[in-house]
Amino acid sequence: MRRTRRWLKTGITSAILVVLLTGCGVQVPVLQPKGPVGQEELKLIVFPFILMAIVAFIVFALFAWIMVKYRAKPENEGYVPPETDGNTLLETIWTVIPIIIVVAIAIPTVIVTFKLLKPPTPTVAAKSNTNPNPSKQTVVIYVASSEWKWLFAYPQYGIETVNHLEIPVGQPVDFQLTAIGPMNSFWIPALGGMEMDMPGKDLGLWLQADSPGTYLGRSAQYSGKGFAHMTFNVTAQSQTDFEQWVKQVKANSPKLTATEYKKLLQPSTVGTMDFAGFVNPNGYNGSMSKTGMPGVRAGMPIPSDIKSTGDSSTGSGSSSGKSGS
Amino acid sequence: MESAVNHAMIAEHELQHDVPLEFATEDGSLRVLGFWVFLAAEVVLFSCLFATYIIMHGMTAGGPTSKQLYDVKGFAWETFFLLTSSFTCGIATFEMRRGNKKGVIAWLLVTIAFGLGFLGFEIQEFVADVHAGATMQRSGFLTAFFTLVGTHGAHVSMGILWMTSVVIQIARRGIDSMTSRKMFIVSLYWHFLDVVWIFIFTAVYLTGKVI
Amino acid sequence: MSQFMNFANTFLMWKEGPLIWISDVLIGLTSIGIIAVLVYFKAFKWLWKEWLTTVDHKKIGIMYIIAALLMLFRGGVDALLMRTQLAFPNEHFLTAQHYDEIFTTHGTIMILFMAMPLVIGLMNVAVPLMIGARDVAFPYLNAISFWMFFFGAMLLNVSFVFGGSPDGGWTSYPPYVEKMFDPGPGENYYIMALQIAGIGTIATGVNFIVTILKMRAPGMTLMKMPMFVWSILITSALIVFAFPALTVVLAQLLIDRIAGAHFFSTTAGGMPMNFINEFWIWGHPEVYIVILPAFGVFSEVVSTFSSKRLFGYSAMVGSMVAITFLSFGVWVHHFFTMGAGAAVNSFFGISTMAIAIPTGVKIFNWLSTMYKGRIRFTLPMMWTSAFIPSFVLGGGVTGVMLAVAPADYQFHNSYFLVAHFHYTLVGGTVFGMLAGLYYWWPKMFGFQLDERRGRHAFWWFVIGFNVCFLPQFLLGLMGMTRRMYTYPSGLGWWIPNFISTIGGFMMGVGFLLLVYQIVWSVRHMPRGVADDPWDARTLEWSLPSPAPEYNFARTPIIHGRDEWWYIKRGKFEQEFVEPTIQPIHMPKSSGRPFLIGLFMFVAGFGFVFEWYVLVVLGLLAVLVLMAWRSFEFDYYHHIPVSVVEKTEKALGRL
Amino acid sequence: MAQSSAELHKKPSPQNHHHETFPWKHIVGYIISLVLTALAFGTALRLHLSTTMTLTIIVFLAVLQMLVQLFMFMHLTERIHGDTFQKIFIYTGVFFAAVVVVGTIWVMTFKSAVS
Repeated sequence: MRRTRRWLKTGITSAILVVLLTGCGVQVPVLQPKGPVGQEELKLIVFPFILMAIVAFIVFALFAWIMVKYRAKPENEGYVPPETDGNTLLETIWTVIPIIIVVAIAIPTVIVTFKLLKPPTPTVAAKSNTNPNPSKQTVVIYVASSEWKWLFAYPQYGIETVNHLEIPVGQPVDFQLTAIGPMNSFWIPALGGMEMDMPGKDLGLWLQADSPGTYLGRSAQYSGKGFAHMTFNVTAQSQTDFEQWVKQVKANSPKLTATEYKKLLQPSTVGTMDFAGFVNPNGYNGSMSKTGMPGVRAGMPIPSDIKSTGDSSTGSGSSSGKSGS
Repeated sequence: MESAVNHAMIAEHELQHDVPLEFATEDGSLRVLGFWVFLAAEVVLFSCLFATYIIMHGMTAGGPTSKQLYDVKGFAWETFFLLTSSFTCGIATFEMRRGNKKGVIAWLLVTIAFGLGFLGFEIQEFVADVHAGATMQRSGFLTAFFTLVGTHGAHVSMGILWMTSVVIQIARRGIDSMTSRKMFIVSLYWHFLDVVWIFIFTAVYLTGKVI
Repeated sequence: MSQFMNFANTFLMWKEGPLIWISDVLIGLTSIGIIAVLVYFKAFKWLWKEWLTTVDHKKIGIMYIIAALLMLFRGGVDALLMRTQLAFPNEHFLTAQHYDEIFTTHGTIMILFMAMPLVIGLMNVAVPLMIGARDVAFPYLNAISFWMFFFGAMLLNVSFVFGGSPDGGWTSYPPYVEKMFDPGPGENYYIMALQIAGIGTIATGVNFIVTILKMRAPGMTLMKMPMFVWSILITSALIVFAFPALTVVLAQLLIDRIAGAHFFSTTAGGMPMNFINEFWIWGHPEVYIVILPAFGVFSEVVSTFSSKRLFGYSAMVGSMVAITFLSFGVWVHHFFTMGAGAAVNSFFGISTMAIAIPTGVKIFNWLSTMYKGRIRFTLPMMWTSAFIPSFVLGGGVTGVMLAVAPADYQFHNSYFLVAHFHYTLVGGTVFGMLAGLYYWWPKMFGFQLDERRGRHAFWWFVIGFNVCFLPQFLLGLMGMTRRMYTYPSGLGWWIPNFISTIGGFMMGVGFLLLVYQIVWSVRHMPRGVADDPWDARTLEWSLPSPAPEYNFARTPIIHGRDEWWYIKRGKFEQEFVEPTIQPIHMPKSSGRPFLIGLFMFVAGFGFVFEWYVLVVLGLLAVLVLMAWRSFEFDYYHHIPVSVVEKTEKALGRL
Repeated sequence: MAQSSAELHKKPSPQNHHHETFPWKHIVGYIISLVLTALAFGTALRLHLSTTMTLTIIVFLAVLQMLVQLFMFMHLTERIHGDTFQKIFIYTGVFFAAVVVVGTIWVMTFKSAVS
């Protein structure tokens, strides 16, 4: 009886899952990756899952069978179980088989771990006529998290955005991650796995979108009150549309001033913004990066007044994080 | 086997007569083993501090580097004092096993004196560093340096207090199964601190002078 | 008046709203209630003499378990508050700040102040009885460990209504928890509470290693020890080798915060990543510290209730030793996404998968023990059988999936991870410790817990557990990360979250039914039942329930594994070291361990608010108490033969 | 006590006899450690070998000196009530300490994953 309830329970739960997955058009971005990195990782999710599910199935079946067959019943009242110390053959078998499984999983793990360090193969050839420079086939984006927003800079194009990203379809994007303030984790589940971004460290992450669309990105590392609001949309579009967008930003958006930049580093949540480059101010070391936001690239130069405001903002009165965008 | 009867508690009648007095009662042997296990924990504790120091060695943030900061004469004297104190502490244990109460007390006092000398040099070094602007707040490297060496220094201070208490107890009670056990354990602690210092002068001071 | 309002707002947090006000009132009422009950029953003296000053391992174990169950309640309330907040999208039941504090205290309390004391409580109760000892090696130190744990836990709990709780997550990663970003006293509370309890835990580790290695009854060689004792030996070793890393990393964080130093700061060369590194050097073995004792309990329970010898004893021991060593080589899998490089990730990924091998061996050995047995589904066995599928799913399937570094980039910090570790920690540790609690309950108290009511609690809890955490795997794959205080609608996250919340409340009902079962059993179950109600196999069941103060009137001589089973079956003869009862040496009770805990609390409180007068006073008092002990030579007493004989007669043993 | 009664009553090993009249072992140990220390100082401060070479030598000397303390001063190998469990814990502790130090250096000196 109890066993039936257990199986009933499992059955119902998995039925719900299946309905959820397929029925209501629910998005499960990790299982429906839109780029080569995510696809590579999906393979490494599915393959161990299948192997381990087989093992789990065997264990569950054995377990259920033993529980039913050998449970104490009035009929077997006088039954005296045999005393067995062990069985070398059996024990060797269930040591060796897991070793084989582990080796089977370890090999692709190592291969993919190293592979993800390299850019994925572009699926759309860069148009040589618009982009004669081969280095432009790879889009470099500097990413910096600050309390509680994402700052993006396109050094090749001289533009900056806040809380939203535009990328060309079919081309590897080289994300260079850093943080101003607490660390966060840069995650676009539909495109691939995350990487932490930390103050004073430059970490890289290759991602690529193979089909146009808008994907949700967020921070996966808790960093304070406004952390849940650290989301951004990634719009993948064709090369032409992307360059069109760049031109538009350059033409229509304001330049990022030092005052504005300082304001961005304060703990707060903001909406999306675009900037057509950076006004090199006196107070900042402009040589740090000609194209990216100062500080974003190097991560470090937090103006001293940021520290003090950082202090007061977490005090009891302020609730900037909650008011949210 | 009588020890199995009255474990954890000591009783003179369960003394084993052919082993050193500090292991002779079950209570004593439990405590000595327990202290060894504690030392194993201390090994890991110091290893974390060492690991932190090693990776932060280069994080000087424009402040003084180890080459500029470390004074050979100072840490050479510290090393000599602590090594010698470890030796005299060993002699104290030797005298204890011979049952020589006066010898134990005398050698322990010598050990304490050397320990105080070590501390004196160390405090002098720290004060000089701070006067030179090399404070804990200056850089990650200095934070790690002061924490590692300071933790060792705190252990030495604790050891001196503890050893003093043992000297008083031996003076009052003489050498019996309990005081000898306490003496043996404090000597283990003292030798252990010397082992830690060996790695400090190697991995911190000498290495700091090389790189 | 304005000064008072200032104090009330800064420290008593009167601005924070009804949650705090209710807590204030509840804490006040509870304290008044406890004092009133004590006064009414004139129980102060009894409490002090019998409990607060005791050095008896059985009583200390019971106090650990009571404290752990209280903390389970506190952590559970935290969990339900969180689940309520997440039941619907865009909810504003809790503010972000409160939610952050609640998930921090939930995690900290559940791991360090619920799982740990439950484990340590059970080992206190059972280990000396199982090896034929009269107490642990250092009973006085044992009491100090308990009071350090207890006051550490109290320090964390005080934070909620005095100054504010920590809000950095139970992992407390800098630089967020540096003073620059998180200036409140909450984080100091976290540091000091864990530090005090952690030092007590190291002492427990040392204590049990020595107890098990040196105080076994004659004849019980290492390979004749019950499997639970083996698991505790290994756990204690892990404690001794892992907890110092926690001590160091907390001290470093404290130095950063109160001295403005630069271990983990973002300026002047600090390395925040090193905190994560060191934290998990402790943190990963900690996972095994709480799971291995559960493995030990399962081994005892499976063997007892199948009426069959444990299958593959030496393989079980070997796999635990292997886990010990492996567990020190896998810590990086908690931060694969920190970019430590492909070589590092590959190495630690493979070492993590390798842990599945010894763990698998254990699962198969349990199944083989049950095979051809006669399995009695009592409460301990039911919890064990709930454990096996949960752990295969949590530790086995998803554990291996998470060990695959590239896949982990997609799982890390998502609800997939949350579901995974709840499957191992609830499905492993909590189920295991509950199985152990039911198993040894008659030995602790001399009466059994009501089976029927226990079954209700079991089903509510286990079904609720699966309903709560299965949908979270899906949520993780949908992109939901842990520690989000709210989520927008339109992502399809609502239904799984809502189901999960329902499951959470079912677990809550299960817990209440468990409490009801205990209360009901205390009032109605017959006392003085059989000393060996389960027809069990190990030495503790040869004793009266509950065991007398000195445990064994005469020290037994051990002939083999499952000693008591074979004595009952007539294969071994019961033998004792002493032909007749002798006077028994026992440690004296002492109030100093309690005071040491109390003054550590005072010093910890001083550190929290940087009131150094308190720090100095507290630490000096601790030093004086330690010196006092050092000059004490007369810390044992004899129980005379007449008293032992009288007690034994009353128990029907003579 | 964990042993059979026969083992319990076994005579302690010869190393437990301490009726020597002069602490030769300690004096030899002290001289060795002074010499090793001097060698380490000399290597690091006078010899000007390559950095790797210097570090290897002085760490090796430090390990030797640790062994001197453990075996000549600390009586690591003495039987305590019949067994020497302390050795297991010290060796394991040293092993884990090495794991912590080497592992931390390896993990923390990472470069940017993508160049």
